[in-house]
Amino acid sequence: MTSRIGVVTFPGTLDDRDSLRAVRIAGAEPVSLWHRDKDLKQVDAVVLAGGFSYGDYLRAGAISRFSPVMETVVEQAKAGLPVLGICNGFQILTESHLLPGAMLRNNHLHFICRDQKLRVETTDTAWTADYEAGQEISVPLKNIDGRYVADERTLDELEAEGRVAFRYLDGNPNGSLRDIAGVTNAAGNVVGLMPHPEHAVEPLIGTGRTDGLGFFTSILKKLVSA
Amino acid sequence: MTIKTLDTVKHASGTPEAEQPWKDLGLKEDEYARIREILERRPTGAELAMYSVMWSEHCSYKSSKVHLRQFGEKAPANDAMLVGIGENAGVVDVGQGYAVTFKVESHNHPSYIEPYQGAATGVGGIVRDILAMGARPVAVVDPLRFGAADHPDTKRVLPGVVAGIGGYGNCLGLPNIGGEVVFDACYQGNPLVNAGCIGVMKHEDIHLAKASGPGNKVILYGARTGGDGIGGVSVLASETFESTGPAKRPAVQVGDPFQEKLLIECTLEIFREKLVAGIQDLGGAGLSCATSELASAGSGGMRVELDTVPLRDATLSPEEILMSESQERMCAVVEPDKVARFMEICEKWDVIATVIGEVTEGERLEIFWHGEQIVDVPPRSVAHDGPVYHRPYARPDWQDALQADDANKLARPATSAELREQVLRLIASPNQASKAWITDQYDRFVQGNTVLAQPEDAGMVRIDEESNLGVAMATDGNGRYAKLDPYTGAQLALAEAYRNVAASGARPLAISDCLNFGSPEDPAVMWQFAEATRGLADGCLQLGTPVTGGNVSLYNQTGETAIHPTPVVAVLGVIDDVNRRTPIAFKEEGQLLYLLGETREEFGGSAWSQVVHDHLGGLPPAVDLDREKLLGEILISASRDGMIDAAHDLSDGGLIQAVTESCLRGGNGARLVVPDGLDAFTFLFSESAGRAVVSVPRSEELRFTDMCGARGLPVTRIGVVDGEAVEIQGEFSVELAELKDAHEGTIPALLA
Amino acid sequence: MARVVVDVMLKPEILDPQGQAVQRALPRLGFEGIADVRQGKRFELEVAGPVDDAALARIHEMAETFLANTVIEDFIVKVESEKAGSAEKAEGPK
Amino acid sequence: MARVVVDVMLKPEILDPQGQAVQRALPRLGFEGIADVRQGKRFELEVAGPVDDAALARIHEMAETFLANTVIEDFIVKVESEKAGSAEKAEGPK
Ligand SMILES: Nc1ncnc2c1ncn2[C@@H]1O[C@H](COP(=O)(O)OP(=O)(O)O)[C@@H](O)[C@H]1O
Ligand SMILES: [Mg+2]
Repeated sequence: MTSRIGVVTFPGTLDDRDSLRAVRIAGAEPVSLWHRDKDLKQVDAVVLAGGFSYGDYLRAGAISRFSPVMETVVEQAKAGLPVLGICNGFQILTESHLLPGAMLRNNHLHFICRDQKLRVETTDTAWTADYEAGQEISVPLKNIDGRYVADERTLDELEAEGRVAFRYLDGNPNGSLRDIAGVTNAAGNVVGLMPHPEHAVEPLIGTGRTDGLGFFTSILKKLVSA
Repeated sequence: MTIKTLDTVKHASGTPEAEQPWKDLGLKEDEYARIREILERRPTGAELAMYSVMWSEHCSYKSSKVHLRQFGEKAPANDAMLVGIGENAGVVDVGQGYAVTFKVESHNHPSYIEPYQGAATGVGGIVRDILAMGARPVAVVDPLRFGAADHPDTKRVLPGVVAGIGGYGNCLGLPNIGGEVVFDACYQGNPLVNAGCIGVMKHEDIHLAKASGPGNKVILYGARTGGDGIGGVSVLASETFESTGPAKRPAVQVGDPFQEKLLIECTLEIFREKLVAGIQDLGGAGLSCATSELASAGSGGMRVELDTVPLRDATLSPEEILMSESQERMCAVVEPDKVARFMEICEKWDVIATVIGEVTEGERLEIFWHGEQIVDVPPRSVAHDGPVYHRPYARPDWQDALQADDANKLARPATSAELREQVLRLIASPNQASKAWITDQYDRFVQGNTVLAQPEDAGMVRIDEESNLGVAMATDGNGRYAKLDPYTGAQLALAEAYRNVAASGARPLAISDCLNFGSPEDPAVMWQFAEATRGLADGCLQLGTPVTGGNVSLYNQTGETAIHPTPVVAVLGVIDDVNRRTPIAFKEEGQLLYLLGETREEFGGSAWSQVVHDHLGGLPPAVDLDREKLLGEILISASRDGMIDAAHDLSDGGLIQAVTESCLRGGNGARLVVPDGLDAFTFLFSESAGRAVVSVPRSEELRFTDMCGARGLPVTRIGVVDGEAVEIQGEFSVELAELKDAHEGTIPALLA
Repeated sequence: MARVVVDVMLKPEILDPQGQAVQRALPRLGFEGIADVRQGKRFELEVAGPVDDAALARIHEMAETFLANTVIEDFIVKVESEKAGSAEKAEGPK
Repeated sequence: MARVVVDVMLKPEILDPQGQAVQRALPRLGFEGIADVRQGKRFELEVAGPVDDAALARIHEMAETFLANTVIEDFIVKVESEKAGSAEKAEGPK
């Protein structure tokens, strides 16, 4: 039986179709999930896709956090369900306190869209096992609230526990502390990052690279071997 | 507080002599008389409001109509046209059962007053137009014009406009795949903010704006109606009656892209379930426009209970509700038994929907307010029978002198060192410099179908994941050329956009345009307009690319001074397999560079004449549309058959501009040789039309040059992709790093 | 150093999507009884010199020409005492 | 109906690029003497019922869990009298 990976659509989610496509290209079965449903349709993993849920009007992710679907996601994530938050999804995960820190307006105050080089700092998560530790990848970055902040103690803790999952290379695009592009929870099942791996899964589209496919093949392998 | 007397139809019939503020609403005396004649009585306040806004220049095209007719009259026979001018947007067949709708519109004036919101709502408006045709919006483009790059006000306007376009488009999830940024002092007090959108649907999903089927319900859905964007109608509210609402209604609206995103998803779901008989977006003139257009395109009768309209501000008068340009609203005509399902879908997407009326047997548009009739008009008379002006036009007396001031006689660089210096100055000038600082604020990846985007010649998106069918679009316009000769200038805009699309490997199919001009009351401006439309219509006929729709923006001026005539043309192309797209990057070292087309001494209106001499005079480059067509065919065949790996069209800035961009994009240098019969200066800077530079693998050289020879297209080998510098043999060499600094440093330095 | 606060709010007749989003979310979060929410900006300016009428006039001008766009926004200039939280009734986070 | 205002500001130790951008622009526009600028959010809540301690406690909770993210922001809850502009010294636009 193929693994089922759910992608949540909130009002204002934009990259849900892209994430579903990435799941499909990786060989898993994509399942659409709706913000008003508590039911996760028995998926094996969940992707919180990018976009501007609720317009990001209060703070990115602040309103979506309180949706019915998130009640279940939070509960099950704590019990080990693999969850990947991309961009707005990452913001929702920090607002839900599944991941530490918070996201603020980019230090240059502009939306920025570019091909971004990253280093995969840990392969010890459900979503990065297919990469090599220290591997450099390029995936699109596109956001206006992408500046990762947390207090010094939290940052030190993340570093010490190897929970900084991705770091920006070749210039920090938004003022994120310690060049952090993404983090993981202690168990490694919940991962969030600002750049968009789901936009880098086909050779012709976007930047023309497929460096993001590893996220989806990682989870697939993990689920199949589980 | 005075109790407001409702100006009902009955009241109006009984008080024929009542004074009415038609003048303050922008109507002319004969127009007001005409309304009285149509109604055989004086209009009510609500009717007057509707007529005044629908008969305005913006909605009725009264000055431009007689010229725009040529687009229909001279339309080339074209099988691809499914829906032509007159609907919200035209629709073309792109094969495999798909249809594409696209259009460009202007939001110039609001963007000067409130750059962020003005530009944002411009994007919102054009996207709803596309949506109303039944299509899923798949990409946006934004041709922009600003005042001088170093003028302090440009620092206010440009960042706001760019943030607004990004803020709205990014939040909707529409990739921005192209546009323009041009600086010129003539746009100082009147920037041009044009926005275009492309939508895709299956043939059977095309929807039209018409209200037919008596008994069908009229449903208003989306945002609540507020007091924004009412403009002239505040006059009505305050002068005819004792106003009870806020005294002044703002002319600028705030956009809510989140609401629009919900509206898109909700509407697409409604289309999927085939729940609407007719649909119309609410844009300029709000409900007045939507109800009168829907009714007149259908069987004619419609009854609306205006007090059912959900309001944001309870103090709004019926006139104001009719006029409000509140954003993010749509109006649908739905069969009674489908209303419940329609409402369910709206509820699912948190979209407010209200039945406000129904289609009737009659031929009148009737609007009621708390049970009393305040509008009773033939809808056609509001929507279509507005005034038509034959405005006087005359070739301006300064035109001859301008054309006689020949740019070809300007002092040219005397030494290689001077030539080199001018090359660097040109590619670093604000108009020729990289616009990445701007375009990096736009999401070009969202939806996961973007094949090409800035800084490529054309934007391209895949529309079918199985077959790899794709569409491409480029927008172009050169106000300097058009000022020198509006007829030729319009054709050059068309030719350039056509060439850009062909250079990307796509086949140009049809066009949309946005015609930005000064005041139509100035005969010189009207002449520019007449010439430009004539040029464009003739050009489209010759190229076989019909005009599917567009937009006219007049009164673009600072005080008495009009902007350069600025016709902006958007060409849509189709490509059967996006794998065959041609990028601009010189990626492969050792490949041969060929120049296609002929290079003449043509410097009138050129970037070189502006940057080096601050000069505008002479004649623009000559146009040869048959040549453009041939060039296009060669570029498309070469891409399809794998004969070229890169292509870049030549336009403003000439060859050196194109080569610089292709080298920087590919990270490779080039060694160029000045061809026999040309001097280095003309080779590098001339802006002769009908040209492109291509990068050819050595294995394909013979096949490619044979094809050009056989078809009669001049082709000249000009060099090779090589090294870390752009070298002009016998003249000079510039390291890529130095080119990059010059090209990419300018805009951030001015604006960041 | 004195603190001057400039509050910038959208004019009442202008759509406030941010305030609306907050208001719509409140009942879902279990907060009832809030009839309307408007969201605006608050600027806290630390003024180096004395906050006399001349200084206030300048700040007023700054608010009018720069901090707010009076086509769509209203603003208010307030002088706060040295310590923040001078409002009638204030509760800060613990 | 009573108005309760919630002011939300970034914590002092968090970089505020928006405030900084304003501050940097001021001298260019000819406004001198502003030593620091911080930009935050202002929420105006129209409360339907009485603003008693229970209501304020609820609004405080709302601010803490929703209007502000206390990882990065501080907030203050203020009751404004019926009319706005109750601050010590206020100037509105003409
Ligand atoms: N405002 C804009 N929005 C999006 N793309 C833009 C904008 N301005 C310029 N571009 C893109 O930058 C590239 C270079 O623009 P331009 O020099 O005008 O192209 P060309 O000369 O080929 O018409 C093109 O890909 C164009 O689409
Ligand atoms: Mg071009």
